[in-house]
Amino acid sequence: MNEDVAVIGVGWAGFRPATPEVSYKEMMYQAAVKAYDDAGVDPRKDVDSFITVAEDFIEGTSIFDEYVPDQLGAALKPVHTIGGDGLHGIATAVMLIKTGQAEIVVVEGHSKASNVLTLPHIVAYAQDPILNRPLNWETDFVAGLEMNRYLYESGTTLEQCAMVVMKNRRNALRNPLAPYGADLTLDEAMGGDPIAWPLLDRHTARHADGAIVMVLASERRAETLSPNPVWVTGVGWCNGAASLESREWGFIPYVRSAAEMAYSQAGIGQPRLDLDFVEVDDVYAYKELQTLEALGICRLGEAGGLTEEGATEVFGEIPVNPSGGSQGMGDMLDANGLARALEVVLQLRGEAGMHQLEEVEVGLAQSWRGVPSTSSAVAVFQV
Amino acid sequence: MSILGHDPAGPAAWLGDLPVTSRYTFGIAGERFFRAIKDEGKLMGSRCPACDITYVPARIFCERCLSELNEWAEVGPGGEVYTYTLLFVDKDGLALDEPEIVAFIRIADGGLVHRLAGIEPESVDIGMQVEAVFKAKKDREGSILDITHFKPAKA
Amino acid sequence: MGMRKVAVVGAGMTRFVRRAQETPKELAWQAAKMALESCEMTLDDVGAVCMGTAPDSFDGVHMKAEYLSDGAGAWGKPYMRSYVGGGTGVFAPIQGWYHVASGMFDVALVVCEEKMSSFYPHAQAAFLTIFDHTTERPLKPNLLWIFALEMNRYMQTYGLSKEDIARVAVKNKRNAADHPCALLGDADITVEDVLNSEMLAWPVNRLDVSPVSDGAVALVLAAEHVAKRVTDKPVWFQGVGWNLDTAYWANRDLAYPRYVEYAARMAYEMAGIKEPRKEIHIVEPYDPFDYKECHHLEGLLLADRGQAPQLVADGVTLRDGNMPVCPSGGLLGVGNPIAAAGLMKVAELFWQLRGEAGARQVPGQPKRGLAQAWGDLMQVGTVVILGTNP
Amino acid sequence: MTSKIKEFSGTPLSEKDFEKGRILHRQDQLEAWYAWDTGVAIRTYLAALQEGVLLGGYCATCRKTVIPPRTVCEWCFRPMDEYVPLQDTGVINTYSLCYVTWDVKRIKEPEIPAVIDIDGASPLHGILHKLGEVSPDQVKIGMHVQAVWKPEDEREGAITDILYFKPIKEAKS
Repeated sequence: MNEDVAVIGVGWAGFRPATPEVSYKEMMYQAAVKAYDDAGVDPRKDVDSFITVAEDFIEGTSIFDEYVPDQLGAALKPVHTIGGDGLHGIATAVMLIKTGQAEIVVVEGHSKASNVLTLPHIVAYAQDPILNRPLNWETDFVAGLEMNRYLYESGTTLEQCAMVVMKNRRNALRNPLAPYGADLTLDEAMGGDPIAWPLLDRHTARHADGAIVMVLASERRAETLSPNPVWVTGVGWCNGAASLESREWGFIPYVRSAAEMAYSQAGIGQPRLDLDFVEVDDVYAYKELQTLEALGICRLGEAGGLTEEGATEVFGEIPVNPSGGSQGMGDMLDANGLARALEVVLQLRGEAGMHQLEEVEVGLAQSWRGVPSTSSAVAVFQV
Repeated sequence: MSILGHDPAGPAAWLGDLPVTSRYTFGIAGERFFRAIKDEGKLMGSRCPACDITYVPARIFCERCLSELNEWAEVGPGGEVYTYTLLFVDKDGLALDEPEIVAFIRIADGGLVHRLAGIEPESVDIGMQVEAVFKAKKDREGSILDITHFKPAKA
Repeated sequence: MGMRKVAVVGAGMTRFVRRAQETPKELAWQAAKMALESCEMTLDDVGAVCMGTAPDSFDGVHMKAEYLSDGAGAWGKPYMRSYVGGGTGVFAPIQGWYHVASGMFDVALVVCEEKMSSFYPHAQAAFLTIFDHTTERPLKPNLLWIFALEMNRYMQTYGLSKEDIARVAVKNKRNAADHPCALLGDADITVEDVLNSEMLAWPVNRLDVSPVSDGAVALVLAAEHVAKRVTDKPVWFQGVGWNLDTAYWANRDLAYPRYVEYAARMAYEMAGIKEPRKEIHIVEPYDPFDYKECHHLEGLLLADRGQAPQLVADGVTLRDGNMPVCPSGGLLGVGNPIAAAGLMKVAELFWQLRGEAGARQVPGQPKRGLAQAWGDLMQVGTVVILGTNP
Repeated sequence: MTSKIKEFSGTPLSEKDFEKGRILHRQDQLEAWYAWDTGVAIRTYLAALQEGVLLGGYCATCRKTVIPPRTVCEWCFRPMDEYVPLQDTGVINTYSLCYVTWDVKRIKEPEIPAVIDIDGASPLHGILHKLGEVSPDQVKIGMHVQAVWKPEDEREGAITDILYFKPIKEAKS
């Protein structure tokens, strides 16, 4: 690799079920101005390139890219959109810096999910228009199919999925950014209505609004600008089968591939030992378990047990989603990866406050783009 | 007035839509696959000899090696319930009258996502054999809905 | 800085048609397969896949890159979609470039696809929603408005006539008559034909506009050590640039695309180009409307402000002129499946610089070419400079 | 390699192929509705429109008055200072005579969209709107125009509270 890359500034705004007092532009600005202050950079002078992650139908605008530059200080600068998760944005920033053509790159992701009135209809438009969409189903059926096969193959139980919900929402109680903190009993976490059985409504994260901006820099600039750079030592991303008809249902090989790519860059041979904590996708509670297995933190079928034993608690052997994850912080759509990464950065800097983990040096963030996609990204951060 | 403040008399939110109306062709493979359903009540797969995979529904390319697939053959109409779910909600977030049994039915190396009927939800098992139930030929129009559902296969 | 060198080693494209039978996935596959076969590579050789495709409204699929991924060859591979509206087709190869130049991958497959006919009854309606949802969309604007407004401002500022500009459409549609994939090639078209075509939105007539189309284009990009192994004639990335102006488009000068200039300057600097008019031998600027070619030549600093139409009139930009512009036939002639059309321009440079453009070949063994695209709310410039020397 | 390739893929269809059922196809429609938060600046802009005022924003660093107002200046990235009521008159920066609606229906009498540089805003700072009470052949770039507002009780805090802009009859001197 040509050049090491670090996160030198982070900023955020929102992280609430709704943010009615600000427009999406104003929310992005709030996050951006905070990130630039944190990094000590002036976007008009110092930043070489800007990246945002967004999807048109979520924004309600065709070519949302248009509306990105102004509130990021990016007008008349190199800006582009990635139709991906925030961690794809991080990976893009890393690549740009490693070319040697850019030294400081900004990544932005946001969610105004509260503004989207018909989200399930929009998500359904991601289904294959010929093979799947005529059946007229709410797209969570894809998660139901996947979850059922995963439980079948791995022996994971519904109770273990409920424990993920309990853990993450309890973690959220100690995270001031998380709006969905709660102290649930097992009965409560097992109760409520099914959406796509075995997937329960309570095992599905609620949405949240928010914006996150990160400033990344080359080694040379990071060392002069930042007292506490967090190094991005590995990034990986991968797609699986696009169609429902040709994918594996119990296992998520694209998460494994994305992780292997990141691990090989970061020199991680034994993820469970080498990583101090992880922040992973948990928009559906079972995904946390399925993902931990795909990340190689444990073998197939072991993640439920680890959760039951408390190994993934903040005080456990390998804390998982100490932030509260999407269950606790809210599903922020394509900003989810940046929300996970934000927690990793704050933890590694020792700035996580009430939920600060002790002696952490290496953390991982992972994201998935939601149903019906098979797109995942992974980033490893280190101090 | 300073731009730190706003005039509360203005609308807090602006309501609008993103109008998209679409017309989709079925494609080179889809045309042939769905004509076989419509005209002959047959399910077709296509095989990649290099990757040793039979795709169902048939497609014209192998997603693993991008080869063109020319070996088409009839598959099914039976398959195995590889996984299933009970869907309780519609796209407006409302409860369905009856939960729908949605299954991925594995056929050759692919399969179809479709509904199961003629069986109680609690009797469905992963691994059970099912078969496609087609509409009457005169009612078929070339659609995934030409299959009304899958039902348990006769032993 | 010891940057990794990146070359284009293969290219493929579908015909550009008004309505394709193929699904978007199938179009992407056809182009990707052809590109790989053109350099005798297989999908196993590909490290990452980059997708360029414009609004989801066209193909009518939310997160359409995810839907397109298998056709593009992304099964089990690192895969991302870049998106800068109409500028996407020239951005996607930039995305491919940084995948390889970063050292992260040795080979990247770049695929651009658009199936505009899926937006039915008419793809143009998709453009209503590019405007600001609160302050502009209630006026029911359409795409023609912004082009017509910009074209009128451009003509007024420099005292240009419609005839001056119609010559661009004539040149490009004539050039396209030699392109085997072209939708609107016409060897016999005249300026009168353009001026007499149906008035859409003054000053824009039907033949001033490129056609709505379906199609896909793909390129194979490789790092130096791979490129030299797979071909005797790699075509090298010499410079890339991109730039996005403010979204407040009614708060800036519409007569001059300074974002194109900034993108061009970024690319020229990287390529070490001091005198672009002398050092660039072929230009493929973005020409969705005929005046845009002129506008962009000026933004690219290849013509003085307001003077690009004179270059056309003088024959400088003909295929055998001193500075051939859109020898492919451009969007006006080959067709405009948005992202695919932009990548077609980069593919044209690849073929031209290798001397493989057949009836379209520019004489004199060109050594360096520039492709540019434009998009969003008259706001994005994307520039790629390719050459025969690394 | 185009010169080496003889056959290109891509299968063209005609509209007749659909009409006559020679080709399988399916239609669908996206149900996508939003309630976009207007936020600080645009909410105030809309409130002002309801009052019959075009509201700008002033950046003291750039000494620029822009419209619509925004909370941050995109050029200096400093917070904007204050709202500034502008005139409801302006100068045509550019215009078109458009014979096609947004959904591609042909119309006989053209719509006349224009960018109108608003009086009181910095040079080349305008808004998109339409022109009215003017015959298409009379419209000129540089023409001075004024907003024609909806009656006060029909305004709702929207850009459409202005019906259109019409030419100002210059007093004969």
